[in-house]
Amino acid sequence: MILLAEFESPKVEYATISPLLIVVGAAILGVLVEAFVPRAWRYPVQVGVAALGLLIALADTVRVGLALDTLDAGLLARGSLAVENSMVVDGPTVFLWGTLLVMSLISVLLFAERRLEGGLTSFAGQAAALPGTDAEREASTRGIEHTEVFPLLLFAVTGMLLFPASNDLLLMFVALEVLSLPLYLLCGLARRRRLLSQEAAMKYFLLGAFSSAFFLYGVALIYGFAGSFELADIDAAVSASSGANAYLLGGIGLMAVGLLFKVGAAPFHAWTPDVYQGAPTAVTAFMAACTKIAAFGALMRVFYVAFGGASWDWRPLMWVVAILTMVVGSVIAITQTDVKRMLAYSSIAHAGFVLVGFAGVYAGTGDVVGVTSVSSVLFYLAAYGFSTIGAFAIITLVRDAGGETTALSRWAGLGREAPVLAGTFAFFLLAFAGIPLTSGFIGKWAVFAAAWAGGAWPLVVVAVVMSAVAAFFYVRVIVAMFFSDPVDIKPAVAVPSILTTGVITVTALATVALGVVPGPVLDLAQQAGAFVR
Amino acid sequence: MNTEHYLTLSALLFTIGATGVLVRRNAIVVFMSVELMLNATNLAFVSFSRAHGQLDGQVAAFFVMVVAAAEVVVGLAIIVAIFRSRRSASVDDASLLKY
Amino acid sequence: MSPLALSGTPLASGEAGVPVVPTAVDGVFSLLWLVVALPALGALVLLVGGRRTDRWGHLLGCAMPIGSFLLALVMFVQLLGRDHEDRQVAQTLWTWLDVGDYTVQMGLLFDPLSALFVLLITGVGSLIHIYSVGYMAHDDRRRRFFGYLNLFVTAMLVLVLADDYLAVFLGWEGVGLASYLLIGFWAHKDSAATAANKAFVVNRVGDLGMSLAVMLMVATFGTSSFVGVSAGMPETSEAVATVLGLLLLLAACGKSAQVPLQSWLLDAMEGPTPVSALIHAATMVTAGVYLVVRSNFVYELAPVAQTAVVIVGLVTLLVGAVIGCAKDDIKKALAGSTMSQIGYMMLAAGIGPAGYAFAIFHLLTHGFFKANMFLGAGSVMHATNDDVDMRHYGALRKAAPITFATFAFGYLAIIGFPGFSGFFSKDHIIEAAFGENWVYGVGALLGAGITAFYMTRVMLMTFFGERRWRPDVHPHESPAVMTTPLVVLAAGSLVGGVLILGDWIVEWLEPVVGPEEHHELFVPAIVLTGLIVLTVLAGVAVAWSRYGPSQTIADTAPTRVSAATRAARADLYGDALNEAVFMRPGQKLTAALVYVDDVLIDGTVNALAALVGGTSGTARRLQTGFVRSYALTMLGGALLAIAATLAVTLS
Amino acid sequence: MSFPWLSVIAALPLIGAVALALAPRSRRIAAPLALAVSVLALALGLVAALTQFDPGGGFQLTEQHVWIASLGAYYAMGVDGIGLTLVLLTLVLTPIVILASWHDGDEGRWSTNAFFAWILALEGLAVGVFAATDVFLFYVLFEATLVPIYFLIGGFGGARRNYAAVKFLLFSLLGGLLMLASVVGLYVVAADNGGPTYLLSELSQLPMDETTGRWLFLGFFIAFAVKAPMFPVHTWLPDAAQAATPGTSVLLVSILDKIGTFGMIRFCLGLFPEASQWASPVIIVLAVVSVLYGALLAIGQDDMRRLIAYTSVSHFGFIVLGIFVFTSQGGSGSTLYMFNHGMSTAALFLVTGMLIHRHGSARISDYGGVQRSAPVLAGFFLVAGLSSLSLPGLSPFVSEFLVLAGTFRRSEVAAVAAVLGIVLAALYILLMYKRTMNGPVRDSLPATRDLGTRERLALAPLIAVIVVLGFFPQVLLDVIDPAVGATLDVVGVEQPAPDVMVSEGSLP
Repeated sequence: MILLAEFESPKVEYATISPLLIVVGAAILGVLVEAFVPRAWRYPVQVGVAALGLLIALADTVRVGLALDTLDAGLLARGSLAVENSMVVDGPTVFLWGTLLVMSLISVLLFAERRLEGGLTSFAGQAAALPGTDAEREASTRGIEHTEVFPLLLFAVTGMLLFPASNDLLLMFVALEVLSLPLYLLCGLARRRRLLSQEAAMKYFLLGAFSSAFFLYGVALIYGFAGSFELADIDAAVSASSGANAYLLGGIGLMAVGLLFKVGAAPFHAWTPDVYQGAPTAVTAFMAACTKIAAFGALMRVFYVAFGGASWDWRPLMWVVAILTMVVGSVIAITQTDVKRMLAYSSIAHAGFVLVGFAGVYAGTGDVVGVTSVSSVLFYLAAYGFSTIGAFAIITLVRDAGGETTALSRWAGLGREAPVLAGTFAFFLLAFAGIPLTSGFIGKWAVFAAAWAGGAWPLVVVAVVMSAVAAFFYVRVIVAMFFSDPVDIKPAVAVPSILTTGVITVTALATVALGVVPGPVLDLAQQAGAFVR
Repeated sequence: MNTEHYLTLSALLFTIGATGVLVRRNAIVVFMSVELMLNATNLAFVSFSRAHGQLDGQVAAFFVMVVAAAEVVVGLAIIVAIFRSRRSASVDDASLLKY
Repeated sequence: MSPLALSGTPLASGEAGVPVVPTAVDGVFSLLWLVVALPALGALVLLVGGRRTDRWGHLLGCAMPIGSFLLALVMFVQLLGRDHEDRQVAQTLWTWLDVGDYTVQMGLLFDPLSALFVLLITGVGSLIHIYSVGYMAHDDRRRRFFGYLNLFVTAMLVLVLADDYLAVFLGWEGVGLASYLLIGFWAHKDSAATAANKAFVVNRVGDLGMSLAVMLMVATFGTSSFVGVSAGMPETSEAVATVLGLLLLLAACGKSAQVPLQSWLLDAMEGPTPVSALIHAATMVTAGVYLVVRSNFVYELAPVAQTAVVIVGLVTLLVGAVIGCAKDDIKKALAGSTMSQIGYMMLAAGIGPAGYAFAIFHLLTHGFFKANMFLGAGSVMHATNDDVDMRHYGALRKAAPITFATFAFGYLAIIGFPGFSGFFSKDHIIEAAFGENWVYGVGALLGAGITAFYMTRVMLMTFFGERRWRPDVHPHESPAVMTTPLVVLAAGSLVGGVLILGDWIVEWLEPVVGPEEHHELFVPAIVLTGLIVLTVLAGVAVAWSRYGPSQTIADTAPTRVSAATRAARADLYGDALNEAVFMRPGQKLTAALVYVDDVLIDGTVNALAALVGGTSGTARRLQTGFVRSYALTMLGGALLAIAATLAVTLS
Repeated sequence: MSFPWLSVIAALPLIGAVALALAPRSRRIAAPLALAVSVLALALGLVAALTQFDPGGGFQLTEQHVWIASLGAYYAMGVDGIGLTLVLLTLVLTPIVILASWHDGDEGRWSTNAFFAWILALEGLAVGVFAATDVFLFYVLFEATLVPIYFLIGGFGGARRNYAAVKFLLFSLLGGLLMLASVVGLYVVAADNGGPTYLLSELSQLPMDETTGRWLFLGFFIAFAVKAPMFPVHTWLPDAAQAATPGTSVLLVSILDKIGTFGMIRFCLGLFPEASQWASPVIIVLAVVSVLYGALLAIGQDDMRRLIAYTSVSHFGFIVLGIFVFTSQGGSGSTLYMFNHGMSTAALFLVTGMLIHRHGSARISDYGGVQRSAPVLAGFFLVAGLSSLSLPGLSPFVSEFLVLAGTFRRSEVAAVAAVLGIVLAALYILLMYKRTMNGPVRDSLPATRDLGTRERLALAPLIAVIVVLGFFPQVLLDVIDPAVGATLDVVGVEQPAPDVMVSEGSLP
């Protein structure tokens, strides 16, 4: 049936997908650097390559964004398909790319911080060396570092960029793996507490692979249903099919599992606390911000574009998941005693809030420019990304002899010890809690508005109650920092280099700016408009 | 034999794989079970490909194999590292992170 | 809409009371505000000025009411010179409130009724101020005492001069405050502090009536001014009138210590004696009578409320008298008597046009003779180191002759000894009562007899018989600054009756309360007068037989007495009733509510928080740390997700 | 006209707060600086009120700039009579609180600078809340006020301050988030009707179907009821008042809690007239219950600060009652009540605070006979107490009477029930006064130092305002009444007319 004679070389719109290629290129360059640059030079070169690559990609994204074609006016959709319809570069893609690249850039700075560990990064000097052995000690005294973390990060970013831009389920699967595999490794590379780090990596890996299998099986079922991997074709098939189709529904369910796993939604959240706690904090920050962004982008693209016609079939599921996620995240977080782990649960709760906006499935009413599900989720992700990186960055600074000290009890009295730091952390917490004049508030407002407009007001009510519950544990941390006296030893706050300081400053400023003058970013999110199918 | 049978087999293999993940303690075996799930998926791809009379599904199977191979690389690296430091490949031993 | 308004039909305007139609002030009347402002200034200076004013404070305190008195006297004379129709003048000072359709002017109304009150208040008030200079001479807080007294005079003047019920209420509660402060003047005594609180709180119960009455006026008429209400009354229903009347009666009961709100007055004797004389005898406690008389345009349309007033008056005059019989504390005996005499006034006021003038007449005479006797009692206490127990007195007539003589004038007046002021006023009330209903008459007559009994008892136990002085007591006459007011008041007690000559007071009050309606009696008035005198004599005789000079009076009150005596000593169980019905259940309720708030309401909140926390503590255990259990959760979730999707769609 | 009065008045304290936070930590600088800033703000406020405000002119001193276009949010400020009254309340009370709390910041967890900085921040935010004419802006500031007060309670309070601060915060947040749901709902309604807007003036014109309006109303109302606080969501207040410094309690009860009742008038009545009418029977019952319940509980307290807190529950019941009877007396009375209650409760909290500071105990049963050694303190205490029990001649009487009279015109039963509160008020105040100030001096109690000059200076203006407004309430009523009238026009309930019209001609 398919004749060789019909074969043409695929058309690749390099100009449109160039940001992605730049990041891949930088990643490959990083691998080469690892092979050819002398050890002493690797760190600066790798950091430079990564940062520069991301920066150029970011600039390029802006170019791509400005050049987006306007499609049929009514839908507010702009952009085009690329690479034989397997990718799509449209408004949401560009916004997500931009956000992801900014967050990655910030994360690179965190990755590159060397002052806290006495001139070394916070990644294991030699991952192969056993914890607590002479080999390990020797590695650290000789100043050996795994500068591979930078290319790994870049590869993960590549996957993240590709994930929400995939217009083809198979490509999406590949993207999923490309973003996941480097992360599994990064999780296991902590310099301190190696056992925990490795455990986190293993758990993440096993569960990630497990969920990928579900996702993949879902893809298979959808393929069976539609006979195509392309989202537009699937959409057409969904619209055309009358009545319920078990392949379709099963496929939707299984793909949902894979995607919801990545965003950390209950009941597929179990990995989140363990991995967030065990991974090196810089990696946690990167994951918490970027993975979530990419995964939500992909989730929206698949469900809105491919399954949009079947939304009444999956909405109840998403409602339940959203509620469950908010409840699990908020309630369990209350009794956490570890700051990092608490933030992990908080991230679950936030996933729930984003899901509220997602489950509203509100596309706007044509002529009125207002909040839609897409724009609200995009804004929320950007807002949350900044605050969460900032919060984790601060966690890297509270230390004792054994490295970071994340037990809440050890944070008591931090407000007196380091008022500015504690104040900033409190500010991030307030943003998480959604207090006005922080980005978290606008984000919450946006997703709630979208959900309500889409008729999901019961979700909004639950979300509101859960926000109040969630506020409790943020307040607990504030109480500990400001209103409690240190139990035994005072917490020490390490003085970081300009890198971490810069990260904290930038994220804090972004959190303020997005809270006080969210207009520009909201407008951007709104101009991102709808998905191109 | 029609597509249904292959799909049934595929579903069965997938279930076996999933069960394997749940019941086996050895990380390697758990990982193998995941691979089994992926292969079950491959079977489904190929079956659907045949049913639809397209090549896409078969191409997908190749993609999956490649990805699975990459996954093995990363997975084994992690598992080996853990085995070296813990002298155990049991997934239940690695349970410091909880609650 | 007010349900009250819907029931009943408007009354014909013919039966209405007298509308208030004042003219604007002119001439000397434009200084009306000064009458109130002077004592107000005094109070302000003395209370805010603090210790700086200690040296001359009492002088300023005396000067202010005297100034007011002189001003009022001039105005009174002016008013006398006017025609009947022009005898109501009003001065609007400023707009107190103007909200929506409701406006209250801060205005003063000077008419025959308020003129009499102003004179009484400033006149007797000034005398008592002067007396107090001596009485409080040894108290280091005398200046503050005068500040409070001035405050009282101010508030009382506002009460009687205001031309709007809400402004009356201002004075009404103002005198309540002054009363509170003065009863509790010796606040270091627990009993004084408690008595002050009790007075204020019981008065507040009465004030409920006043508040509600004003609200009803606002709802019904859109105004609470005398002018507006009196003009609107004929248009409204009897139901509104009755409710208004009853509410105002409640207010009057509180302030005038009428049953059922009588209980505070006896305790109020904890205050310094001049206070008892001024506030709790001569002026403040008669405010209820003022209110009823002032509101004649309400009561005239509310026969039910009028009857209620009469009954309250009747019951109180008997209750007060009975209590008076059983007290050994001279001030409490006098307080019982005050209740009783105000009962007479209420009775008269309740009778209507036939009694208004006599209520006021008795109020004035009572103001003289009761103030006289209280000050006399103060003088006695002064002589006996502040002992108030009459069983420790005896034979004081020689030790304190002026006190004795003046007290005797008061005594003769109150029992209604012919020729003395009380004779005339009480006689008219009893006569009016008989004219209304013989039951009222008999009650009033009986009261007169009992009054004669207990007053004679007081007189005899204090000034006659043997000396029963405590060892360290050396009775002496009080200084002139105290006896002079006594003399003046005694004179007033004697000659107060002149007000009735030629029915002067009846005519004088006509612009306010309308012409007197005279009821025909079943016997000629002279016969009735004779009957009254006989009853009084009987009372005196009984007292003489039991407490006369020949009788020995036990040093302590006998304990084996009849149930009636015990009841009278316990104030006819008024306090016990209050305690049983309000105080103890109230305390229990409060305690119960504190518990409810703590355990139920706050408890629910805390339980909710604990529940969430507990759930959290349990739920986090689900995160076992075993990767396989996580996988199981995921698988379960996946199955549920698929099942749910299928179920939702396929069902 | 174009001078942004309100923004400047709100910004001044905020700038002061930042300056204080940055200034070198010094006990000697902090308080005078804060006082100067707050007095300056007060002066500006008075100038604006006296020269720029016309009582009959609706919203004035307006400013309007687009803030977040896609949300329809504006930076819109403006006050009508109601808003102006509350802005003035804030401006008047803050310097007094600062003066009275001169040393209260010294014993806290943080520096004195922080204490006064938070106070100033609170002042600025509160002014903003009362002046906001955009729902979004209002909500933002409404929630933002939680932060300073939270740190004031938690950082400078007494024994159970952590518990109290967290409890306060969670109650407020829960209420606030419910309101957020309604704020979001408003957006949706607005967006469905021609584009998003949060401007009060435009929102009030929105067509809204009955069910939606009622649900949105509930979100707002519950938030305001928690804030006010009304029975049964009042339990945070006694704990907060008990733990906080007296100054903080004043800011909390006298200013912040007014946001609740202010919000009811401005937003519940202004935006949801139909729903307000629909809910009014239940709310009136709740209000009356609050009046009596708060009063009864006040009687049962031994801690003075808790007692005052419960009296406030009772007083807030009156305020809510007046708002939801929809009569001009009720509405104007309630608004005036907010001002008066602010003054009188401030006086009570401050004077009891001074007493408590002297002996370190807040328990009534630890005191007795204080008036012997501290007559001035006792005098201030008495006047403050009398104002709390609404003695005629003191300002709260006027407002309480107006509320009751307004209630009576709508519902006699509610008025009769609520009026019992005045007897209970006499009980709770006088029992407290008697047990602490009067009676024999307790042996265990050392002599009480009488009030110093600073303390007198702090209290005297309060008492003066209370007395003056008792006789000349029309000064404020002239400003309030037209605004309330306009609000009631929006609600559209017919004003009950007197049964008998007394002809104007017969009045003198």
